[in-house]
Amino acid sequence: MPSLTPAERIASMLRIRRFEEQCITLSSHKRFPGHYHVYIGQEATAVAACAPLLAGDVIYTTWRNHGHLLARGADPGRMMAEILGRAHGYCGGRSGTLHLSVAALGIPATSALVGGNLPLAVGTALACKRRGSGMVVNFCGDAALEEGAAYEAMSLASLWQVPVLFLCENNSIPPELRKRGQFTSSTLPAKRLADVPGSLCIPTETADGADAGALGECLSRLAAEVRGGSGPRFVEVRCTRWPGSFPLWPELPCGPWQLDWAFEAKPGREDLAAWNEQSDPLSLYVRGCVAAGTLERGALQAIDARVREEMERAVQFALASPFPDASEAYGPVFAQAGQAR
Amino acid sequence: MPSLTPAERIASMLRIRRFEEQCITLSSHKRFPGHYHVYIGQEATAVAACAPLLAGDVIYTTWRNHGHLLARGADPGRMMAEILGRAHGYCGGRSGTLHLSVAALGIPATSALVGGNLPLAVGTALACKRRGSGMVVNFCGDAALEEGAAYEAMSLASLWQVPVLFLCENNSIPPELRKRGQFTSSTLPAKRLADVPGSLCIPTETADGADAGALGECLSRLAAEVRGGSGPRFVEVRCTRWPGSFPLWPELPCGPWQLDWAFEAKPGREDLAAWNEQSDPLSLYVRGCVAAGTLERGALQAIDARVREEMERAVQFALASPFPDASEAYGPVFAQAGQAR
Amino acid sequence: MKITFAEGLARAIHESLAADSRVMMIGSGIMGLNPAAQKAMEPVLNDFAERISVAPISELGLAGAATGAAIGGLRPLVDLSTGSFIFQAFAQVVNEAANIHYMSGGQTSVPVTFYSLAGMRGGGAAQHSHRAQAMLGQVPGLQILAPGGAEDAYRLMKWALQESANPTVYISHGMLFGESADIDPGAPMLPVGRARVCREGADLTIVASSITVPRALAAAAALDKEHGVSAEVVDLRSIAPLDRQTVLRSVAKTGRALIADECHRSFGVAAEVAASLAEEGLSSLKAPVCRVAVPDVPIPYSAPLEAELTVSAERILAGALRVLGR
Amino acid sequence: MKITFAEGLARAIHESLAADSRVMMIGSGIMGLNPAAQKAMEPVLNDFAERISVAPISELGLAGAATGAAIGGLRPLVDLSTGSFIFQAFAQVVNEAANIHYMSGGQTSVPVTFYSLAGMRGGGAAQHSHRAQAMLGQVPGLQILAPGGAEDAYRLMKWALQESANPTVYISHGMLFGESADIDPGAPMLPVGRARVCREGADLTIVASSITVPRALAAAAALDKEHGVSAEVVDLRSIAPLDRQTVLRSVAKTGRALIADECHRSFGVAAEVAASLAEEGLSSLKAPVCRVAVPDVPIPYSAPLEAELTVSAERILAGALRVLGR
Ligand SMILES: Cc1ncc(C[n+]2csc(CCOP(=O)(O)OP(=O)(O)O)c2C)c(N)n1
Ligand SMILES: Cc1ncc(C[n+]2csc(CCOP(=O)(O)OP(=O)(O)O)c2C)c(N)n1
Ligand SMILES: [Mg+2]
Ligand SMILES: [Mg+2]
Repeated sequence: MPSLTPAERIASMLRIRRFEEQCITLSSHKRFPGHYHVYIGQEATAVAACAPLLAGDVIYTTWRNHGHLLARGADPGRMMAEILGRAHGYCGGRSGTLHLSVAALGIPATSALVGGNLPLAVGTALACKRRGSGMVVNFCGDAALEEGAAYEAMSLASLWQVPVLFLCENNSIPPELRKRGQFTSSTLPAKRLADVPGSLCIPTETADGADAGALGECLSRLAAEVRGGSGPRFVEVRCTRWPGSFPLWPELPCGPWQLDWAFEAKPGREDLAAWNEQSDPLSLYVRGCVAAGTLERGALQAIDARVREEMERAVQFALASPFPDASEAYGPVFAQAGQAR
Repeated sequence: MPSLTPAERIASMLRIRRFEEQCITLSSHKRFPGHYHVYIGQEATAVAACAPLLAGDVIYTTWRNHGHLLARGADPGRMMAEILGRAHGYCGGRSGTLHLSVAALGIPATSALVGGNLPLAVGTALACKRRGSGMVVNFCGDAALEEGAAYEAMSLASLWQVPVLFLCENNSIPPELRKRGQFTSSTLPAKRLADVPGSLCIPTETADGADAGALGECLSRLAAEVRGGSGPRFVEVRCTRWPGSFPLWPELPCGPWQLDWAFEAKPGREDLAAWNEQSDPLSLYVRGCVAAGTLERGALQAIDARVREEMERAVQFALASPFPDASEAYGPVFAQAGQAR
Repeated sequence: MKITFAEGLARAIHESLAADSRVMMIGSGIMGLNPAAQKAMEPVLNDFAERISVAPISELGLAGAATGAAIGGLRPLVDLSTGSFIFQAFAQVVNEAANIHYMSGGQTSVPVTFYSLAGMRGGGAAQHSHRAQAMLGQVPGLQILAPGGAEDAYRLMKWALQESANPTVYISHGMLFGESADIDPGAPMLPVGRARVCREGADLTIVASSITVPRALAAAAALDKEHGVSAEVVDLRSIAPLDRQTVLRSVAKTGRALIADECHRSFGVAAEVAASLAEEGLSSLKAPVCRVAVPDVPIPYSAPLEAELTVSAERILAGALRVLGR
Repeated sequence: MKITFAEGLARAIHESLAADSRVMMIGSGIMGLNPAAQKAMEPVLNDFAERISVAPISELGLAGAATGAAIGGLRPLVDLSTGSFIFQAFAQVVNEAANIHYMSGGQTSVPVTFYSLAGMRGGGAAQHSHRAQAMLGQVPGLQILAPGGAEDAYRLMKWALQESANPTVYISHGMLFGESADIDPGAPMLPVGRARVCREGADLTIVASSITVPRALAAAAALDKEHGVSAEVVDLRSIAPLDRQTVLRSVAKTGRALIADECHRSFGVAAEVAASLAEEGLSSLKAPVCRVAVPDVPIPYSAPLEAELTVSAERILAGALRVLGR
């Protein structure tokens, strides 16, 4: 099974962070319409979840998909073009941020409905089981477990014993921090989210979304179990929500993330500083690597420079891409017979 | 809290059994169209569940509702008229067996959709909570827990802490006895059905549907807890399915139930004999009462005679009721403003 | 070869399972509670048991899983049982399956077939009698098949399972199971999306689909015999695509149109056909269009009440006479 | 008093909560993601916090619970959020709430209001842009309100919460929140089920509802100014009941009809209106009816693509000229 070096893990997390920062900047300049959701603070999860995947494996994600796509190898330029509604976006501008998909990378369809992707994932896992190869990772948020769709899907997965890993990213805002008008966060009356799939005889785990290294181990192990044919698994990854995502439209409270924040410097806002100190998987992992002597700050700076440059190029590519011709709106509604695999 | 004497309990169970036998007979004479479901073998549950209810309490039931309605005090004549689609049926022939309801008795709306009634029950319980009086009992079958509707409803009940008792009658046919083309029975991949509500922090119990006395105690206690304001409860009542309900259209394999079957006599078909011996709440309770000296066979015969006569009169009433005029089909689709409570 | 609607269905499923290893089933209650029709399914259940996934009562999950299985390379037929239960599955059928091809910019196709045993069936009452085809017609991306006889039961199911590349709702009807037809399995099928003129006529056009097809034919026969009226009967066969051209051509010839439809009257299939005539066929119309549909009332249980709302041959005939001004 | 659509909504809710202790809310995201509109809801949230039940993301459960609460004697307003999410709740809205009064033979009434923030909203894409009013029109037992301006936003919500005795789907529209009107709260309301002639005209009738009302009015103004055409605009106000009489009367006067509708073209609200004209207004029609509706395509994300499918004032105007043969 492929395994990531610390430098690779950091680069992969950093690519997500820098991509999302670009998104926020573009949005603040009103370069695209509609609501959107960033993945800052959850990077370790996408990276750890996608690392053990092979060609032919499938992932399903949600409205908060940018990190998952990047970790799976999607091109940030084509992603950003899609987010901007441009012709060179992966879906020709039809999906935008909400439904970003890249079939060639095993990301065939992205649902922006809470709980909507779990049934799809179970079905694709059934196809994997019948074919005898491949597995599915289904990313969902904590609210998914409030939907009957998720419950029915987990029940089917357990009944059919299909190879799917349900990965629930619990980024819930603790009740004391919730503001009126915010999306409600986890209002499921369960002690642990995992108790629900547990009641359906799906083996469950809980993992710390701030610990990139441990997550890597945990999700690789779970993927191997699922791939091995022992049925579905459920893991709740607990993340602490990034303060910049508290407002309805995400903000960069203190500008882009700075490498120095992993060390002696502090972001200049208290909530962000506390989050950076205790909960940011990126800062924590970087700090750990340097402390352990695995990587030097100079090497990290080089990685960051490369990533920043990549993301700036992605933005340029996206902005240079034309809007699709209006006639593109009319299709493709139906696939031609024979076009299906 | 009202409590039933053994004679009352037996009479109440027997009324249900004799009513259903009449149904089967009428159906075998093609006196009504469509599919229907009888409650034979589950009588103890309805009786025990309805005994502690007060005026103003509400029950929601399903396609298998006859027993619940009778236990709650519905008139068998008007019920049978409804089943036969007659004008004097409780719903004027509009509901038939599937949606039988009697608002005046707190049975406002009967859903024939698996899991469909749980959300309604939770909402009515919310109304009870806001009003500060009343409680709701929701009857469902084992398949309900396969529906997302049931899951969402239980989650809401737990979140809102409303006074509802979820009563799940598990009459599932064991896998080895299932025949092709039968309704599938409980295919939920849970060790106990109650594990699902348990995962949502609803206190749960499991009870034996064949033990009328113990059920009476159990359901009275649960109703008191719910009424006391300590939130929802879930109880799985395990019944062994009556052999006459195995075919798609119910049958009376050895004719109507006989009082003697509670004692020395045996029904002349092996499966029915075994069921009568081990699982029939009526035969078992009757036998127990006589063994304990609480009741004599003569008294039982008198009860049975009264009940039979009541049900014969109900059938006569129903058959004498005219079909509704065709014009009745057109309403009432909408209530008039002001008509709502 | 003479087959019934039920046999056509079962045969199409059997042949498709045999022809393509990607075809599979989720649930298998295709014939509802009809024992005679269930018999027709026995070869499928005997020969392909391992190609049928067991289905709990979880319509939403099953519809989504079937969609996901199609994405994963299978060609599933998922039994959504009684037509009314498609509402449990609506979010997945309407807002996942139907949108995926478009949302993905054509990257992903979803050859899934949703089987829906729809319609007024006698005693089904308000919650078990739905016909959702018109509602589904508001969903771009869905193909909606509504066979009105045994030949299409067979051919449209085969097409859905073996040829279609898109999500398809197959609207079956329990009251059609016994309808039979003589078919030549080797003959080519009238393409999907083409309506069938199943009876030629000169005086008015009766547009029908699903259960109203045999009833329209019966009405046409009676019109001929009892009233000397020559009615043309057009069977839509599919609700999406909807073959407006064949309807318009027929009405251009006859000058009069009646639409017999088992949907509720308002916003039903008949509404769309009538609207198309108001837009594109106005100059052909010698008389107002007439919809013979189910009144806007939930379906009652009692037999005489249900009969009152039923689109029967008699009501079609009476409507036709009205259109003709008689 | 001049109020916006959003203020009208919030005011109606506030007044209803104050007027009747049975009125309550399940969820409160009435204004979606619009911060300005959200401000209008603050009095409700401040004054009636204890009358609002917290709502998890469980549309099906919430819709059913609201229905059950109505059965239990309350008058709930349940927030089903973005219009597309009503599909999650469909089984309860369509097959429970709508049927209960009829199935029970009139024993039980269900005064519940389902709030649905429907429509193409700019960047909502395929899964967040639905307008389900035509689909819901196939459901006898539902009242479907579709206000097209601030006055009706206010009055129809008040009616639903305080007077209606039946399940009501209130179709709101995020693109209308800023529309304003001068209203006299004391004046009597045009009865529910009556369409409003919001502009009189002689040359053609434009039938509109919800978001197409202001656009139809804009088109009518431009028709007048730029083309000397006098267009009458009819705002349907409710989809069920549907006021066919007002439409027919208007078309009897103008002889020409265009229906501007944000549903998909096939099987949409426009189809039902056009069908009614084909049945009952044929002799009035001097030209084919014209539907200006959203093409049968899922809603794309990209702004120019979404614009291409939008029922804009310009498209309504162009349609009107076509109907007039210009
Ligand atoms: C069926 C449905 N209901 C409601 C919504 C609106 N909605 C979009 S994101 C969101 C919050 C979801 O929370 P969670 O699952 O925890 O994911 P997160 O965004 O926190 O990652 C909601 C309610 C939706 N998209 N789909
Ligand atoms: C939503 C829905 N799906 C399917 C059905 C068809 N159906 C009617 S009864 C039944 C079996 C239900 O089993 P269970 O809940 O155990 O109740 P029982 O009849 O055994 O008492 C099914 C599947 C239905 N009525 N509603
Ligand atoms: Mg979350
Ligand atoms: Mg059962």
